[in-house]
Amino acid sequence: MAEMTLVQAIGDALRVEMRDDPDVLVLGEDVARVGGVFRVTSGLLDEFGEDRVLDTPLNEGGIIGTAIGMALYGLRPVAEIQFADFIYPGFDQLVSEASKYRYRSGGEYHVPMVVRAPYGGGIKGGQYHSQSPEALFIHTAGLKVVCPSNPYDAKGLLASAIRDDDPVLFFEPKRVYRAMKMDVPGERYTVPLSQAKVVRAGTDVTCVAWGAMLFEAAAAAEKCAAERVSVELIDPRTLWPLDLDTLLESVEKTGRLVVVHEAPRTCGFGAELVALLSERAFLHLEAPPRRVTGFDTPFPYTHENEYLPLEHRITPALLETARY
Amino acid sequence: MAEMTLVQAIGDALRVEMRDDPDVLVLGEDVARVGGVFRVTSGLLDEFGEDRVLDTPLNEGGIIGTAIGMALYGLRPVAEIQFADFIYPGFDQLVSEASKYRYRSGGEYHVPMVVRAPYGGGIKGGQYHSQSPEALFIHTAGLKVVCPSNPYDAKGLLASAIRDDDPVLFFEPKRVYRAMKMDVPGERYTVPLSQAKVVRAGTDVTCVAWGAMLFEAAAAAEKCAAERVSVELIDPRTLWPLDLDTLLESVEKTGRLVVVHEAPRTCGFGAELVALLSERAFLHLEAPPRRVTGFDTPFPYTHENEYLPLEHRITPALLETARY
Amino acid sequence: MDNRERRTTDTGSPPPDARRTGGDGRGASRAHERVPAPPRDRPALRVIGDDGRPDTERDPQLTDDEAVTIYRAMVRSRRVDARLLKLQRQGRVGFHVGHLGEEAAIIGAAAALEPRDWIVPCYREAGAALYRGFPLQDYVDHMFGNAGDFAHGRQMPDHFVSEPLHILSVSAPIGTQIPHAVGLAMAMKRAGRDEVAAVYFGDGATSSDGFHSAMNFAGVFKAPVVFLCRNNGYAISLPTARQCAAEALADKAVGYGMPALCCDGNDALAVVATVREAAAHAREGRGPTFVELLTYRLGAHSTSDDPTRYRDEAEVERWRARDPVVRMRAYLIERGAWTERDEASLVEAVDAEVREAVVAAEAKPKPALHEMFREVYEAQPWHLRDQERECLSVARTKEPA
Amino acid sequence: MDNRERRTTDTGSPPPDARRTGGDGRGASRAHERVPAPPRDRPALRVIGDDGRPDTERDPQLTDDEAVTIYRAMVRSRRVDARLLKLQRQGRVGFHVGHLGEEAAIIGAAAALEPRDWIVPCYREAGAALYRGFPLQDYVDHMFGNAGDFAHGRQMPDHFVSEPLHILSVSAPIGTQIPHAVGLAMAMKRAGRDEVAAVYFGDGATSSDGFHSAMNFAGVFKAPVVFLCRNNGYAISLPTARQCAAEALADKAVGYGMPALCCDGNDALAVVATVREAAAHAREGRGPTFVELLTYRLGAHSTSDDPTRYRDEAEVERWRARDPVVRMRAYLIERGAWTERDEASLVEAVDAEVREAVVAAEAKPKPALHEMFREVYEAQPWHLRDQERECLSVARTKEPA
Ligand SMILES: Cc1ncc(C[n+]2csc(CCOP(=O)(O)OP(=O)(O)O)c2C)c(N)n1
Ligand SMILES: Cc1ncc(C[n+]2csc(CCOP(=O)(O)OP(=O)(O)O)c2C)c(N)n1
Ligand SMILES: [Mg+2]
Ligand SMILES: [Mg+2]
Repeated sequence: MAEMTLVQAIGDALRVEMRDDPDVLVLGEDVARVGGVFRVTSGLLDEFGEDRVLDTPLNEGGIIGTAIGMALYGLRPVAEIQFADFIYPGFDQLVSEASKYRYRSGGEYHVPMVVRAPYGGGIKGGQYHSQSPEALFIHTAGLKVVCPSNPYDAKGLLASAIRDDDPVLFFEPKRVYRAMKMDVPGERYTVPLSQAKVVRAGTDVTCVAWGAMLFEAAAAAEKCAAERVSVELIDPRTLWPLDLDTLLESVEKTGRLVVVHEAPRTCGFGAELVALLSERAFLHLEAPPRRVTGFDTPFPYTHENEYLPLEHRITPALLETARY
Repeated sequence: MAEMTLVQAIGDALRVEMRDDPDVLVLGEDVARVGGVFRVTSGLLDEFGEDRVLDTPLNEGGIIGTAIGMALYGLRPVAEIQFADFIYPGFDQLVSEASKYRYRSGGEYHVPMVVRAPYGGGIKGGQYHSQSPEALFIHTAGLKVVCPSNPYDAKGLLASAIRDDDPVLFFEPKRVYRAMKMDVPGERYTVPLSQAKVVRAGTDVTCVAWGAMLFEAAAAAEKCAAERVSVELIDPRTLWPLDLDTLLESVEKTGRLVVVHEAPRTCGFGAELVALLSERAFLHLEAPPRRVTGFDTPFPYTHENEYLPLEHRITPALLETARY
Repeated sequence: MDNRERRTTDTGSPPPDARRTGGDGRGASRAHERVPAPPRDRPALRVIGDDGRPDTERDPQLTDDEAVTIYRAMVRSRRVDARLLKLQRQGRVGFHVGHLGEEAAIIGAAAALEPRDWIVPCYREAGAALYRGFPLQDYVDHMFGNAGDFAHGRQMPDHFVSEPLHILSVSAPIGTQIPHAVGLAMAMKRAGRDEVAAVYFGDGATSSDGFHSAMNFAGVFKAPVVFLCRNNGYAISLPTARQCAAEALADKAVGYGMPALCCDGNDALAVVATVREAAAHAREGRGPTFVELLTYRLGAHSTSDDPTRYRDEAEVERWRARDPVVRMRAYLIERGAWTERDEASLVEAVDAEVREAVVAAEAKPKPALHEMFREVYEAQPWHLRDQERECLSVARTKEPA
Repeated sequence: MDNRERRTTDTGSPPPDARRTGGDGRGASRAHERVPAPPRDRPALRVIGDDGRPDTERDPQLTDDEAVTIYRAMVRSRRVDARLLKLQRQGRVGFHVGHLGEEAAIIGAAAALEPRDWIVPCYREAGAALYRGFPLQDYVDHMFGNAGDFAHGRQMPDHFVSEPLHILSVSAPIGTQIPHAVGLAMAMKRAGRDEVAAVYFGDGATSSDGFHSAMNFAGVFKAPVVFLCRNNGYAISLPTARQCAAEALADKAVGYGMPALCCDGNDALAVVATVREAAAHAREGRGPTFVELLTYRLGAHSTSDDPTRYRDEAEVERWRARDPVVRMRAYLIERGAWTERDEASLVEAVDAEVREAVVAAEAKPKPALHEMFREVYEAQPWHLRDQERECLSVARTKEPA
């Protein structure tokens, strides 16, 4: 056990998986010599050498495309995209290639690849260093999407993602990167994919949040408790394929749903959650489902904290929903 | 007035807009000499010359990126992407550049550009000639997304899109390209953006469908009528920004909602419609909202007609929802 | 503007050169390895003369058996192609991408590789797969998208794959496969295996993003890749000269720090010699090579295309006179390794084989409907289980019991 | 492998050349226009010698006034830069991209253009905007993201724009701006206007998709573009030699059928001469030019970077000795157009100007919150109206009445 930040826990997951499996390697812009712009891959070059920790030229399609080729050959590449906002040059490779390879080849090939990317707001990064593009990949059949909220889960989920035989997008909430420390085992362990976690049990309203917003939702739940509203807070951890049962069970109990995410509201993953639960828990719902999200604008610089769905926006939504 | 197919009506819209406004031009792969692989731009090269009808090299990012540059200079480029499935190499230009240019430049620049693309199933095109990526662009703030279902609307909507000062994605249902003829005025006219159309009035259940699926939904509505279930069928025509009022009014009346689309279900535009109407018409809803959609798999070749949400899948969904 | 007259003024200190100073010294040494001059200065390699006699100096020295095997594969692929075009016109097959006129480029390149090497195809290289041993029945089943199709009818015709033969899966987007070859090659290099990855693509694909990133990564990582650019004159309707303003596509190699080779792509021996040279270069650890195969698409782009809209019959005629199959036959006959009788029995055998495969394919049912919901992921998640059930419950196509 | 010895066997008919036959003849004629040899064969242009004296033959013959204007802009931009770095360290500005050492490349290129020409910047060219007349107060307001910011605090610092000055908007994704310049240039050409589009980007950006498509489109459409590649040795931590295996980035031009020019990017006169030549070429209707400006980033990549992790102080020292500002000053003094007194009063004036701008910027409030919801589209749709109301109703930052 050691106290680790999210950055350290993710780096540790890479280290222990690379030690255990020589087929695991890391590639991306600035990941080797400087250990990535957030230092997640710091120290890996020294331990594993240039063969397994590769600084690449500046082309995300090239990073993801060559990683696909490596995966097809049997390696388990972990590609870093410097910011989720810069994943779009690699979009074609993810959506046209990685996601469809197993299916279209009748299972002859598969792509055991992880694409890591810091995402979301919190560092005053403006339009191009703050985006949350998870919905785009959830909409793409054949991809898995993981989003840890804390160091322990991050290490275990990344280990599962690396060992998974399908392409996994691993979005890291950069607002949490150094915001907290947590006890994390030094050895290898996994947190299974597609298992949500009930972070706080409650009875009046179900709140679903992930990544950095989980902590804002938790703070809101705390405020609600002071107002005698009991919030059940769920972290899906893997966004897709979703652990729907855990969410369904909760909403059947509380009859109320509030989803929180940083991405723009329209066609965000919140829409899917509201749709799934409206369809499947219709008779249990006692209040309109609510979404507390980023707005349908590009991500702004100065007013970042007004754009983000922080506690001050979540609390009233929870209270109003609970009291509806 | 002349009888026109969808292909002809879109070509006609381009022709009349280009005659009227010398700043309108067309570019894309194979659009000039052969008039596009679906012949939509047929005849334009002869009338307007190489300066305004440009065959480009094979790079969608280049097509959209240079179109953005032209638009910034004051032209009104209409770019053709040969199939919507091939828009991904241009995704970065659409999502990072076109959509954010007005906002980030404080309104100093804007991008009056249209990107046309045939989309959806119907020609046994398999995984890469059948996709319906509208949700990806609806999720991106700053883009408009239009999807005509018939020749008359197509001509008028394309005229509006070309004259609009924002970037518009114009998705053309290739399954309808030559499937029907319709009287279309020869002169210029517009169908306004963001106005839905009630295609069939009804009282028991609201059905929202667009593009080629509108006709399947209409067939289903007809079958339902035989079973004394009255379907109100709405074609949003512009998917985003949506004419929510028309949908809301209908659902408040019928209390029931079925959304039909070809795209995969998860995080499709259907999720957004269900979410919007669940949030805003909660007290009116008398049955769980339903989605009849493409499945969460890549688009298959042989079983295309089982993948698509055709009449035989829509009818039972409408009946069950109406009788819930 | 003439740049060549430019000179640095001689004022003492050396001109600044960011290439040499930036970094760790590794880059510095690499910057001194001179790449060959761009191939603009060199004509394309030809081996078989118009009289069927080879240039002895450039002859790849194939055995009779090797040469005949290549020729047989060329004829076979041509007849399969012709038959599929007919089936498509009859509405029995949905779509086909022909390769008439490109047999030497496609099969010659495959023949220059070792079986352990990997082939990364685009959609026009069924001939290469058949050459490698892809069973004709499997290919024809795939063309029909029937229950025998390896991919359960999930892909359009001509999107083959073969893991046992080290052939990656074809997809339609142009250029996306090129970086995969580089990834394979980087993995081979790391594993220290004596393998090469060869990737096919067209002239149009040189404009794609995949081409740019793949060429650049291959150069930087010295990956053992052979880039096989089938320059067949057109990308659908766009002639190569409007695809790119460079004098030759092979000129692109220099910008990525790799050598280029250029050959007559209608001359099977020239293709073999050239691709062998490139593969040997890769195997020696000297990195990638860009190979431009100058050929011509005699037929339509695909069964959806009408080439009379964008090119003259006269041009096609000129190229028909350079038919790669005719040329290879003349060579073999001149060499004494082939006779008219051999030809007749080959044609008969291939036609019979194709006929049988088509009969068998047409007798097979559609793939099971549930296959539509499988292999999206390794294990089927709940939502696909649900959707499979939903689909089967309303399906008009009934599942076999 | 040596490709240069390759010869076509002389067997009669000409070697097939798909480039010449494909198409409508237009391409054919273009294929004969020879592009200049790649710049590998030519050293980079230098004008100012170490003694401050210009190579008279290559001297762009600036008037005293022109030369002094450029120098003043270089000094001004350097001092603004230094002040912003300090403000960032003090936590008063959120972020800054410095340009220490690249002033000659950035400002020299801007000075070689006409005011009617368009500039398409990346994030490191604030100096070019200031040179063109972008008001310092506007720039500083933008750096603070305050109510005076043209973009209402919507973008990170250093993402300027100026429509009146024909400067496009900066965005962070690398290379995406490059095709915009080509689109502008195609539009200019169509309009028959005597304008040029000049686009700045770094060495790293040559690997981007935007670079590849833009270079290719520019070549094919003969667009009046000047590609300004500031090769400053690094893309964050990656040295140029690992970004690309080509011997020189300028080698890339040949693959797109366009000429390249290469110059000492720390020599303002060489930059002016080179970019003028490229711009003249474009204005004469002869199409695009790729210009490689060899320079060096003396500071960190941005305020988020620590360059000691990836490069030696010794290397930086070597480049510090080639400081472009010092060099230009030596030249002006040698020319008799500048004195130490001029220098002192310039520094004093600039510092005062910056000080005032910062004081004014810090006095301004944040942009109005409702600006977050405006200008996403031309007219505000219902959902943004709703969201604006929702946001204002719970905002901690209260809107001014
Ligand atoms: C990204 C993308 N854009 C457009 C297309 C449509 N398309 C299919 S083949 C083709 C031309 C390809 O030409 P080339 O690379 O020369 O190969 P060839 O067909 O001549 O063998 C085009 C434009 C596509 N498949 N993918
Ligand atoms: C598509 C994309 N990927 C990654 C980044 C992160 N990033 C910002 S600047 C930079 C390096 C750019 O280097 P270069 O083009 O040489 O310009 P310089 O900063 O040296 O002026 C990188 C990788 C980005 N902005 N965009
Ligand atoms: Mg071609
Ligand atoms: Mg740089």
